[in-house]
Amino acid sequence: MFKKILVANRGEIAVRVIRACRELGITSAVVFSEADRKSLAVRLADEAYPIGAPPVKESYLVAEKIIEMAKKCGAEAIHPGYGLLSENSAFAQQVQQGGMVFIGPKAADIRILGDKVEARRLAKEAGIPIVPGVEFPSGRSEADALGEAEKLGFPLLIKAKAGGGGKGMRQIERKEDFPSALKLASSEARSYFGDGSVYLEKYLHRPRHIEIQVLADAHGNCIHLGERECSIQRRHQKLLEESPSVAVDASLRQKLGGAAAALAQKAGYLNAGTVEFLVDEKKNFYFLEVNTRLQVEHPVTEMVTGLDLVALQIKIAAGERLPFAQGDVKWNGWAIECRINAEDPAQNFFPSSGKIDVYREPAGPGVRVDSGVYQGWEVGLFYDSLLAKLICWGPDRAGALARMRRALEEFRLFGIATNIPFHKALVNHPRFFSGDFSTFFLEEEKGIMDGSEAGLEVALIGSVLYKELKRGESRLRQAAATLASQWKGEARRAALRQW
Amino acid sequence: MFKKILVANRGEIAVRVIRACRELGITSAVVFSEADRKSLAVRLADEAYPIGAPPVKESYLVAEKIIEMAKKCGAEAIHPGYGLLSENSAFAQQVQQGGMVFIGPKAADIRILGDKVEARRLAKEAGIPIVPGVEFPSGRSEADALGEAEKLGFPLLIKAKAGGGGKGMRQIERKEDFPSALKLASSEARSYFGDGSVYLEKYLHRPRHIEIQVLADAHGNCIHLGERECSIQRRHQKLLEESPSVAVDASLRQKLGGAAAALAQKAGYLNAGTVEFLVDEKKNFYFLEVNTRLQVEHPVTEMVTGLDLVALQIKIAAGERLPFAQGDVKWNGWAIECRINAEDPAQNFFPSSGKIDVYREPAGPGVRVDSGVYQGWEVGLFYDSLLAKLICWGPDRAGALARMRRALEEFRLFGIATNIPFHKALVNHPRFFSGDFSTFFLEEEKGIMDGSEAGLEVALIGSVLYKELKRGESRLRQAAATLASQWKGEARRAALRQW
Amino acid sequence: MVKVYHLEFGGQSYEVGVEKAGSKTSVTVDGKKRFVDLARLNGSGAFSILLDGRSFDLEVKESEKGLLVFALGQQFDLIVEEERAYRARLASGGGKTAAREKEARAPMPGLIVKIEVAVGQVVEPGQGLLIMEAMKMENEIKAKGTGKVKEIKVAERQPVEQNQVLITFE
Amino acid sequence: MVKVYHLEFGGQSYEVGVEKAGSKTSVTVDGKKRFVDLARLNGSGAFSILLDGRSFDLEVKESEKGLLVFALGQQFDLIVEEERAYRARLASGGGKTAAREKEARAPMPGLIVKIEVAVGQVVEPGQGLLIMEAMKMENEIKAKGTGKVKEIKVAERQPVEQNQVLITFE
Repeated sequence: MFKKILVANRGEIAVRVIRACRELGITSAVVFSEADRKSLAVRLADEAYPIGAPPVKESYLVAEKIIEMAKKCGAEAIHPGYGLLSENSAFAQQVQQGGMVFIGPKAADIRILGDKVEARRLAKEAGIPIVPGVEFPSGRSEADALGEAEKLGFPLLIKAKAGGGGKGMRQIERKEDFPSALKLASSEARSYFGDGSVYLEKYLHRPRHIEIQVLADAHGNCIHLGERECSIQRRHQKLLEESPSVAVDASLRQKLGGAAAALAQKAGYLNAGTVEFLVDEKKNFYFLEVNTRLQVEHPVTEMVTGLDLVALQIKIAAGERLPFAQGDVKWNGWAIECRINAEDPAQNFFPSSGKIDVYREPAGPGVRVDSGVYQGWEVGLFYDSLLAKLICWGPDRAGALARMRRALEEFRLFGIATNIPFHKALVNHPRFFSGDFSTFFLEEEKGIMDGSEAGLEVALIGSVLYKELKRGESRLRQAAATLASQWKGEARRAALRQW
Repeated sequence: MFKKILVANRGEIAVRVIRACRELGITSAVVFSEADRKSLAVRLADEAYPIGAPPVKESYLVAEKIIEMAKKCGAEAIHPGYGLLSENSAFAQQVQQGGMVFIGPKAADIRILGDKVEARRLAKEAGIPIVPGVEFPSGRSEADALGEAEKLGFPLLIKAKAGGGGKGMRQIERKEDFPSALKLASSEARSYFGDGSVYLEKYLHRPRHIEIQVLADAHGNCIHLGERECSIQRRHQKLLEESPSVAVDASLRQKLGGAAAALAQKAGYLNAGTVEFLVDEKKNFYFLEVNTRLQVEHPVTEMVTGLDLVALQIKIAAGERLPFAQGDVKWNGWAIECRINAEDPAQNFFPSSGKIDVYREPAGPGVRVDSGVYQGWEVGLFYDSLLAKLICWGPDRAGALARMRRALEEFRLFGIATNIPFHKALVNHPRFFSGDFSTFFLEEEKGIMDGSEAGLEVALIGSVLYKELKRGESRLRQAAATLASQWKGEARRAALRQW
Repeated sequence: MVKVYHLEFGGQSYEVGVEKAGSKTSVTVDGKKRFVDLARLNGSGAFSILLDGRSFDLEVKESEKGLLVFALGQQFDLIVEEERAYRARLASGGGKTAAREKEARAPMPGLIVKIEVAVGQVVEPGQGLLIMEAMKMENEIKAKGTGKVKEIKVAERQPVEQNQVLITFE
Repeated sequence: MVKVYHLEFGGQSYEVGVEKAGSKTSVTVDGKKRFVDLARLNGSGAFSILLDGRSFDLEVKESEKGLLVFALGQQFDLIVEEERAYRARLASGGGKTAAREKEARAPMPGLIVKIEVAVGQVVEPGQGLLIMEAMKMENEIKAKGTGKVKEIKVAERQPVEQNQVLITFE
């Protein structure tokens, strides 16, 4: 087993990896930008090393600096977390060339499966249905593109060929909007991923976003850990995930799990990965893409299987065998995750920033919080807005939701705006509760937060009492000043009397 | 189901009950003493009502005030937590007479099972082996007592007949120490429990303290939820508990569980209770006593069974049937609880007090914290020293311990002394790790914390840097003052030049 | 003696009366009187409040506009005036609301991607004004009320600071 | 230029050198030099410290004796002196350690239950001095060093305050 691992990430996922290392008796070293000197990850890691200025392009995305730091501190392996360099095959390669282990798939797998077109080709070969779509390299004419788009039909999606996580993704409803959207998507793809090629994809009607967690070791063992339901999204960003899914029964689970594991096996995949599917209302499923890394939402799988995915990633990277077979995987109960973001619901969910004045996480039975912040931490605008993940387990979906409702009410996070009020509205929404939703849910339920100003009356009363308190304090100060000047006068008079 | 429950307790257990209420959709009301106005329980409860001055005798032990408040706020039931009024049969009776439900056993059960002699008689009748011992009413002569003691043989224990939780308990090694110990124990018993009667009990050689959780509903269903190992004690106060126990195999579990359930059934017991046993090195077991309430350490049972004991208590009190049978209870993995107390290891574990300046609980996979404090909370000396319970789950004992080690290292609690360093030493102790321990463990391993001053070097360096920082700041202030006076001089000169 | 405060939130007006009698303080909102107990949690502006026994945590911070209050996980930007000051403002022709929306501001630092309105154009509440990129996402800034565009103070591809005025209305 | 501090903890003496060169600060303990970076976490005395990259949290509070430092979950009551002040104290006959144990104090409020020593008696480290009841438990207060009992300032059944002097030694 490794003696030291470098964590090439920040925020809650860096903390998550540090925890796994500590439990395995491995020294954890984290790199940090100037903005993260006092981050929770730096505070909790065994070791922490600076790698540059706050912008990711000057720190967390500079492969050379990270690899140099890893070598310098004697790390034997690098865990990339998610985002940042985690799906960068060149980085994985450089880590290996530097004589260290990249905790994740082989560089070639990242390149091939991370390429939407290649991944679709592999899936097709493995006999997995795919969403109709077509690659569109940068440089081809707009007219060509429009022709392809019309063949697929509207609505459709434009995605960056090399991208992920919803970045550079665009949904087009009507033909007229296509040309300008294509231009924007292509330019975004170029600026984020260095490749302007895009991918046009048919947009299914009210599909669910269901993904399967797979694990593969270097000894030919490849298993799946069931599904995660990730249909609750805004602007293609997942907000709430659960495992299992109300839409997946044992038979569908077996089909999806089998397909995902087959694809991983076919690709000779190593370590943890996620195969994303769209599932339509008739339970037809279509391969979407592969995420060749740990997912943000991995804790829901951990809570229902009792497994530690990060520990397993590390063990697999160290060459160990998976310590169990497919038949040993047992699912128990229901887990739901809410992503707590620094976003202001009152301002169209714009990212918010500032100091967290009060912070107390919910706790107690069935509640897990994976967070990267603490009371006093300054949330800046350099990085993404995820502050913490609140994960609740219950014996069934109703139990998990009851607990989530309780935990959201219990969360104390004052000083900056967050999406906690949104999550409260969501978990209390009857349609969400019934399980009747798709990736269109938040579009269909735009008014989900209407009338959720329960705190207003308390705020009104609180501010009046605050004003009264301040008035009392200033009166007290005034009285003290008057008293002091009276004393002074008295002293002067006393002095005069003396003479 | 109840609409509103009054929580007649404080600290972490009040928070625990509030959480269960909220998950069940029940309004929670908590009572509080003047010292607890800003307690976490008051902050998290739906409603909070004052009941008097800080000393428990003027607030939390005044049954009348609590019952009046419960009626006034419209509570239908009262949860007593543990300690305080939880094992007071008169209180249970008064609650019932007030037209409310006492969430716990019937008043008669509390009286009978809470009486060590009666409980032993019942156990004997149920065919359960008991530790040899004899009742000794207050008033009988010292000579009589010495005679009884010699019959039992030394070492022996003196316990308050009506007491619990180690209070008023004394261990006597030699005959010479007996008379004075008896006097003290009897006087303590009188002052704490209003009855000077004591109980003399044979002290077993290196026994383990193993207890069985039982649950009984009003419909004749009575089951057990397996064992908890509570042998790690200091001055008869439990410090670390686990479930399952390394000393209990499936066969012993069945015997102990069967005995406990049989006793509960025989007593017509209702709600949650715990039957305590001593288990000797040859796996012989002896009935010790019954705790007719929720235990501090109930979370370890919750984590291995996936059940919510407080929710079940409430459901049983509301007349519901247990929603599962003995055969449905499944145990999964291993859970360990460390009691985080405000005690100073450097001062013989004396209770400490003061403001918690920095507080961040460990979190992440497999970690649960049940706490009654927060950053900024002032720990006083009116109540017991339990600040929080740190509970870790793992697939096996080694996994749970690895997680506990990680969580203890991660705990940030600055400002007052705690027993966290003790727990660190304990979970790293080879004999504890091996499972080879008894209730004598901490007596045998007095030097457990020797040499655990890992933080000293950091403290030395930190204080020097702090001094330098202060020096820099004061120099800065001085420079600013000098500058200001220079400016003033300059301004004066400038003014003079003008004229 | 009841002291009255005038508050505004989201264009709505509220009145809260506060009365001290001995050690007891009560507040009146919408004609409903409640006993309150406010306890400061720490040095900062965090409080625990009991309203007729109902328990809430809140934080109050001074803001440019008035007070920024956090309660039940939500954030409220309130204007708080003593009744006297409010009446004085009304009398001096200060308008019924203290801060009518007269401009669109940048909610955070970012880059203006697209301007969707022109000078002189009348906009409706919810209508898109401009698109800005921030935190790697494009977000539309929408009109909060009806108004006629007076001046557009930014250009496409221009970086802007948080709270910078983007568009003014007549 | 290296600046030297003299520290004491638990009767032991330590020396720590600190040196600033440009933006880098280094400390030397037991001849081992390390680069350090101290960052204040919030208004209070909480810090994050990096020692040659190794990360620790700590809190420093001013105490009666010197500094009260929390690190790795432990609490340390330290005496910290600049080398100059330390040498001046030595020269003026202040003794090698700054605070020799000259008395036993109550670690918390409680009730004296039993006094186990007599005036004139010589006690050894770890020897029981008296038993006090606090927090419903009886606790023994033990001698921290060797000493001869000079005065017993309390009686049995007497309630005492935290930090009250119980026994003085010659």
